[in-house]
Amino acid sequence: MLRARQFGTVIGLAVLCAVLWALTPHFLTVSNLLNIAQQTSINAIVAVGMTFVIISGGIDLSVGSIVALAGVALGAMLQTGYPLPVALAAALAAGTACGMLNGALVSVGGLPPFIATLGMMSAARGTALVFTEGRPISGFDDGFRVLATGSIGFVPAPVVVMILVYVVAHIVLTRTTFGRYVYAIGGNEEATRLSGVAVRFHKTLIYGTSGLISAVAAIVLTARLNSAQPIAGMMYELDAIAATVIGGTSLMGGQGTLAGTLVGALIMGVLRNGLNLLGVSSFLQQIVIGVVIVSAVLVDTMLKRHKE
Amino acid sequence: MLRARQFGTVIGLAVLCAVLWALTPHFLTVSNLLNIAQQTSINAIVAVGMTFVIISGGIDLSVGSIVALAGVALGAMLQTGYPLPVALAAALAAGTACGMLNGALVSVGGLPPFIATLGMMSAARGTALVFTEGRPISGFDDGFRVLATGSIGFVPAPVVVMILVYVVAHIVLTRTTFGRYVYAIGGNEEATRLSGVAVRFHKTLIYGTSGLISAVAAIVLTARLNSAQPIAGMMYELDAIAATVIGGTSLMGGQGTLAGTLVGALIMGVLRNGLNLLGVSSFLQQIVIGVVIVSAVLVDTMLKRHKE
Amino acid sequence: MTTAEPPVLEMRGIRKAFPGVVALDGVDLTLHAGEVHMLLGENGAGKSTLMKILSGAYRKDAGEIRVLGRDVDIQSPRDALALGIRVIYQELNLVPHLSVAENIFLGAAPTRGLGVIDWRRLFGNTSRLLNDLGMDLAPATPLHRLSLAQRQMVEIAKALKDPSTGSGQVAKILVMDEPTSALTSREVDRLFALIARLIAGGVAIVYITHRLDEVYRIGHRVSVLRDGRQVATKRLSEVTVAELVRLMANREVGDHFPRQRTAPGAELLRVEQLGRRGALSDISFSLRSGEVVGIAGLLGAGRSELARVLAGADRSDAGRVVCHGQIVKFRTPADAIRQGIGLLPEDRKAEGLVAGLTVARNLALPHGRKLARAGFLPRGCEERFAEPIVKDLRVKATPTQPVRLLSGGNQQKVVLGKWLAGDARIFIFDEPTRGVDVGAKVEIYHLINRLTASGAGIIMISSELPELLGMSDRILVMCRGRIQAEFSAADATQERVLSAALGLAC
Amino acid sequence: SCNRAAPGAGDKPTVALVLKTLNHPFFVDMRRGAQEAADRLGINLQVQAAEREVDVDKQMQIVENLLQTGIKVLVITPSGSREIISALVKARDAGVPIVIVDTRLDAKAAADAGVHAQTFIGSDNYEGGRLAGEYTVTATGGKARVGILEGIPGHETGDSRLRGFRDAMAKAPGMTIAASQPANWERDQGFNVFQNMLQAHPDIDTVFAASDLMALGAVEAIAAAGKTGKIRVIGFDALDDAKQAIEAGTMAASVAQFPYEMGKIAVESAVKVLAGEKLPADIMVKLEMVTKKRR
Ligand SMILES: Nc1ncnc2c1ncn2[C@@H]1O[C@H](COP(=O)(O)OP(=O)(O)OP(=O)(O)O)[C@@H](O)[C@H]1O
Ligand SMILES: Nc1ncnc2c1ncn2[C@@H]1O[C@H](COP(=O)(O)OP(=O)(O)OP(=O)(O)O)[C@@H](O)[C@H]1O
Ligand SMILES: [Mg+2]
Ligand SMILES: [Mg+2]
Repeated sequence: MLRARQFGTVIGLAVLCAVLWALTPHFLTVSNLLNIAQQTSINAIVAVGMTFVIISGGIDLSVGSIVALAGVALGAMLQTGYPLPVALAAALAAGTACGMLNGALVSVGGLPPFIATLGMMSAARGTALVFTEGRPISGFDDGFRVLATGSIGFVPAPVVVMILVYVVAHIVLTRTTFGRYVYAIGGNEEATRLSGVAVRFHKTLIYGTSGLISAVAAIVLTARLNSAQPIAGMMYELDAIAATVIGGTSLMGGQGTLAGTLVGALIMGVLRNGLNLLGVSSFLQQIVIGVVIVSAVLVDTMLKRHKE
Repeated sequence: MLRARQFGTVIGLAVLCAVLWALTPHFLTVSNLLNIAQQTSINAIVAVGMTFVIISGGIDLSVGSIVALAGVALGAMLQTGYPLPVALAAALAAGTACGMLNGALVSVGGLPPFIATLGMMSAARGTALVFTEGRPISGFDDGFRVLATGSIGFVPAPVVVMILVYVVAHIVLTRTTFGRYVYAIGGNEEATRLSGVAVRFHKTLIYGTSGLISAVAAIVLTARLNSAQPIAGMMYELDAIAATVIGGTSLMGGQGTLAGTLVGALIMGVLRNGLNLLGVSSFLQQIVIGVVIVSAVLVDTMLKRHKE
Repeated sequence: MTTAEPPVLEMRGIRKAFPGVVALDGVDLTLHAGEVHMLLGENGAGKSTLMKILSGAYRKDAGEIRVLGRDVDIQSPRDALALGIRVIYQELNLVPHLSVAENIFLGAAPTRGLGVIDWRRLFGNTSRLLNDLGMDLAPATPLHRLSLAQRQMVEIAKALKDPSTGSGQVAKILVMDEPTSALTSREVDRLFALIARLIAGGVAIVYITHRLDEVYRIGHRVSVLRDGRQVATKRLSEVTVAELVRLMANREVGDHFPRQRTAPGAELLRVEQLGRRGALSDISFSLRSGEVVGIAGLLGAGRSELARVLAGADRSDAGRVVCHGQIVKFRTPADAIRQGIGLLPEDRKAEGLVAGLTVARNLALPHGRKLARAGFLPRGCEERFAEPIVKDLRVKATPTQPVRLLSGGNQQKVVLGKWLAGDARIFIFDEPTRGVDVGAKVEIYHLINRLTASGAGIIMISSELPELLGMSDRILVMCRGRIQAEFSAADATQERVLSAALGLAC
Repeated sequence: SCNRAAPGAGDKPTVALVLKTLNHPFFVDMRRGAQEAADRLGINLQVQAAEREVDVDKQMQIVENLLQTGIKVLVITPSGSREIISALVKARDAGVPIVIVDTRLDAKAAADAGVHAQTFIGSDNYEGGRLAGEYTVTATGGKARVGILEGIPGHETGDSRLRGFRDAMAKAPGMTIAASQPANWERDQGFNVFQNMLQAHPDIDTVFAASDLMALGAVEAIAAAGKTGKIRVIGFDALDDAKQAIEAGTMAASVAQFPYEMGKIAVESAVKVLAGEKLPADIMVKLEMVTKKRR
C-alpha cells in the first residue's frame, strides 16, 4: 500500500517533468535541476518534521514561525559576535524548545494539536517581531554563508543538508522504537498507551523534533538569504503540509513515508520552477498550480484503486 | 459531553470579556459590542460551512478563495447592470459550484480533502485574478450596500445575515437527515455507507454547502467593502478552522456544534477588538493572541477533564 | 490450584462509576496461581470494566488491589505490565499500519541500543510465537490486511509474548476478555491447549466469555457479576449450567437453540458462480423465504467477504446475483438495501457503528428517509423509533446514550437492531451473537424465528458450530473462497462440517 | 511595552496611526518617524496594523475599534483606496478628522461617500515605478533585457509600481521585458523566482523588483549564479539592507520613498489639524533614486 502510494506520486512527478521537458529546453539542464533541488530544500526539510507530526496524528502550524524565531536567534547571536557553533546551537535549542512546548500543550495539556500549534504560530512570530522590532538582521561572515553558497562536489550545501536530514530522519522513523511509536501513536493512541508506551513523553518528543528540524531549515534559509528576518517562513506550514500529504501521508495519522514527502516537495518545487521558466503569467500560475497538484494526487489515487 | 465542551469555551469567552471589561471602559458599550458582532460576522459565517465539513471528517482550505471568486462574480454582474437578485444568485451559484467540485474530487475522485481544497484554493483565486485582471471591482448602488450599512432595529445587517445563517444551519445540522449524515460520515464513513446512506452524494453536498455559505460571506464582505476584490478572503480558512476547533469541533470528525463555532468566532473577534482598544502594540498582539487562544481552550479542556 | 499458597491477585471492594452508571459496586476477586477463573455476567455487567481497572486502563474509584500479598497502586498500563499483568482486550487494541510483529511487540521490541530495533530478533521471536499458537502469518504483514479473526489471534499473541525476548515482567496474571468471540473451533482448540500449558507453568488466568461450553472445558472457578455486583464465586465442580445462567440473568432462559422450522417458500436470492478476485470463486447457492442458511468455515475462508459482496459493500467480478427473480447488480450498499438486503457486519467497531452517535441515531441511520418528512426529522422521532428496539433486544442503555459508552455485547445488539425495523427481507448476519450474553443470544434466536416466520430469509455466518448446527436449516461450508460442501440440518454434524471446512473432503 | 493606559488617559490627545501592516520595514520606519514626532510634540500615538498588507477588512475593523476609544485624529495608510472608505465614513460620523498617508483614496468614491481627508501625505507608487524605469533606461543606455519580480498578484501597491515602470520601458524601444513573474514580496521567493528566470533567460542583464525584499533575494540568486556585477538590480523602498547592497555594488539602485519622513510629517500634520490649522490637500514627500554615486 505505502509503496503503491509512493509509486503513484513518483509517476505524477515524472509526468510533470516530462511535460516541462517537452515545453522548455531550459528545464532539463544540470544547473536547473540543481536549482530546483536547492529551492526545494527548505520546504523539504521543514516537511520532514511535519511528516513526523502528521504520522503521529497531529499537525504543526507553527513551523514557519519557528523558522523565523530560530533564524532571528541565530542572526542575533552571530551579529553579537558569538562563535558560529554557539549560534547554531542556540538556534537549534530555540526551535526545539518551541516544539517541545507544542508537544507538552498537546500531550500534557490535552489541547488539539491544531490549537496548540496555532497559538505557537502566533506567539513565536510575535516574539521574533518584538525581539527584532520588525527589522531583518543581516550581514554575516562567509564562514557561516558557506552553508548556503558552499557545495560538496557539485551538490550545493543546502541540498547536502537536506539529504542528511532525510537520511537521518528516515533511519529514525523506520529503524528505531521512537520512529515506530510515531506510527503507533498515530495509528491507535489508546492501544499504544495500553501497551505501556509513554505516549505523552513521545508526543512531546515528536513535536520537539519538528521544532528542531524547523530550526535546521532556519539555518539554511538564513545562510541562503544572508539575512535573518522576523517575517521569514510565512505560509511554510501550508507548503510543508501539502508536500507531506501529496507524498501520501494521511492526515488521519498512522501512515506515511519520508520518501513520499520528498517526492511531494519536489512536485511543488518543480512546478514552481517550471512556471517561472515558461513565463506563465502571474494570475494564471495559481490556476495551474491548483490543477497540477490535484491532478498529481489524482493519478496516484487512480493507480492505487486500480491495484486494489 | 458536547455540551460540556461548549460550556467550557463559553467560560473562556466570559473570562476574556471580564478581563477586557476591567481593563478598558470602552469595551462594554453597546456600540462596541455591535462593532464586535459585525466584525465577527464574516468569519463566523464562513466558519459555519467549515463546521459542516470538519464534522464530516474533512477540511476546506478553499473558503477564502471562494469568497473572492463569488465576490468577483457578484461585483461583475452588478457592474454589468444585472438586477440585484440575479447577481446574488450568480454569486451563490459560483460558490456552490466550487464547493461541489471540491466535494466531487473528494468523494468520487477519492482525493484527501486537504489536497482537493488546496487545489481549489489556488485555482479559484487564480480564476478571480484572471477574470478581474487583478483589479478590484467597485462602486455599487445603495440598494446593494444596504446589506452592509442597513440594520434591523439596532442590529446591523451583517449580524442579521449571520444570525439567519446560524439558525438555518443549526436546524439543518440537528434536525434533518442531511445533518445527521454529516455526523455519521465523520464518525464512521464505512458504517454509514453500509447503512445505505449515499455517502458520495452527501459528501458532495457537504462541500457544496461550505461553498454556498462562503458565497453568502462574500456577499456581506463585498457590501461591506463596497468593492469586490480578487485578493479578498486570504487566510480566511485559518480563521474559520480556528473558530471551529476552538468551539470544540474535533478535526477527527464526528462531533461538534455550531453554537461552539459561534463562541469560537466570538472569542477571536473579542480578542482582536480588545487588543485594539487596549492599544497593544502590533507585534505584542500576536503573542497575546497566541497565548489567549491556547488558554481559552486549555480552560475548556481542564473543565472537561475534571467532569470526567 | 492450591488455596494454601497466597493468592496471586486479590481485588477487594472495587468500585467504579461512570457518569450515569455505577459499573462496579464493591466487587471482590481472588486469583490463585495455576487457575483459570471464569468471569461471567450479562452484557454490561461490568466484567470488562473490572479487568480494565486491573490493567491500568481505568482508575478505580474505591477498593484495593493486592498482587502476591503486596498492596499495589496501578496508575497506568505501564504499572500493570510491570506487575506481570497482561490483558487481551475485548475490543482489539492494535495499530492498523504496523506489521504483525510490531503490534505484538509494541512497547517491548528488542533493540540494539540507542533505540534501534533489532528486526532479525523481532521477526524471529514473532515467528516462533506465531508457530506456537499455530498461526501461519508472516510477521511482516501489515495488520490492516488481516481479517478480524486473525487480528484476534494477534491480540492473543501480544499478551502471550515471551517477555524474556522483550522487556518487562513474566506474565503472572493473564486476562482474556472474550478471546474466542471471533475464532473458529480450530483456533479455539489451539488456544485452550496453550492455556493448559500456561497454567501448568503457574500463570493465573481470568477468562471472560459468553460461550458456556468453554466454561466447563477450561475453568476451575467462576465468578458471576450482575449489574456491577458480585453475585457468586464458586468452584465449577459445584455448579450446573442452568444455575450459572440463572445467576447471570436472574431469570429463566429457555431452550438454547429454539429453532422453529417453517416450510421454505419462494426463492428470495440466488447466487450463480459469483467470484471476486483473490477472495471468492464459483459461489452458487440460493436462499428461500423462511429459511436460515448457515455458512461455516475456518478463519479466512471468505465468509465475511461473501457477505460483503452480497450486501453491495464490495463488488464481485464474476457471476451474478438474482434477487426476487431479477438479476441485480449492486454498486453500493444502498442498492442492496433497496432490494431488501440487510447486513450485520462482522466488525462492529469498524463497520457497524458510528461510535460517537447515540443509540437511537445509530438505530435510525438506515431509516432516515422513512423517518423524515421532507428531509426533516421531527423532534424525538429517532428516540421513539429506537425505544421498542432497545426494549425488544434488552439493550442495557437508553436511546440517548452514545454507543461508544456501551458494553461490547450491548453494542452488538444495536448493530443487529439497525435492520429489524426496516423492510429487509434478506438478512445477512455475520457472527450475530459475537460477544452477546446467553440470555440475549436466545433472544436473537427467537428473533431469527420471528423473521423467518414472517417470510424473511437469513444467511447466518457463525464460527460457533453448535449455534450454526442448532439454528440453520441448511449449512454451506466454505474453504478458501469456495463452497466446499452443503449439508441439510439433519445430515450436519460437528465432525462432518469441520472436516469439510478443513478442506479434507476435497 | 503596551501603552494600554493611553486612550483617554491623561490629558494628552491621542492620534491613531493605522498602517497596512508592520510586517514590512517600510512601515516599521514610518512608525519610527511618527513615534519620534509624537514624542517631540507631546501627544499620544496609537499605532495599529493588520497582520497582512492585503487585508482591508482587518484594517477597517481596527479603525472601527479605535474609534471606540475616542481618538482625536485618524492617520491611515489605506490598504484599499475604495474599500476603506466605509470605515472612514464612521470616522467622519464620529467627528474624527482623517489624514491619509502613502496610498491615496479613490477621489470619486470618497466624494460620493462624503468623506473628506484633511490632507494626503505621500509619494506616488506609479511615479516611483516610472522613476525606476527612467533610471533603468538611462543607466543601460536605452538597451537592455529586463526581468521583473512582481509582488502578490492583484495587490495595488505592486501593480502601480509596475505600471509606472512598464510605461517608462514602453517609451524606450531598445528595452525588452524578457520575463515578469510574481515573487509575493518575499525575499526567498525573490531568490527562487529570479534563479529560475535566469535559467530560462540567461541573457537578462537588468532586474527590477517591486520591492527591495525581492530585489535582495535576486541579489543572492545572482551571487549563486556567479554573475555578481553583471546584472543590474533595481529595487524599491531603499531599505537599509538595500542601501548597503548599493554601497557594496551588488545592487544598482532603489527608489527611496522616505517612510520615516512620511510618518513624521503625518503626525505633525495631525497636530496641526488638532490646532485647527488648514492643511494643503497634498503634501508630497520626495521620491529619490538611491544610487551609489549620489549618496
Ligand atoms: N467509558 C465508559 N463511560 C461510561 N460508561 C461506561 C464506560 N465503559 C463502560 N461503561 C458502562 O459500564 C457498564 C459495564 O460495562 P462493561 O464493558 O464492563 O460490561 P461487560 O460486562 O464487559 O459487558 P459485555 O459482556 O457486553 O462486554 C455498562 O453499563 C457500560 O455502558
Ligand atoms: N492466511 C492469510 N493471510 C492473509 N490474508 C488472509 C489469510 N487468509 C485469508 N486471508 C484474507 O482474508 C479474507 C477472507 O477473510 P474473511 O474475513 O472473508 O473470512 P471469514 O471466513 O469470514 O473468516 P474470519 O473468521 O477470519 O472473518 C480474504 O480476503 C483473504 O485475502
Ligand atoms: Mg465486556
Ligand atoms: Mg468473518
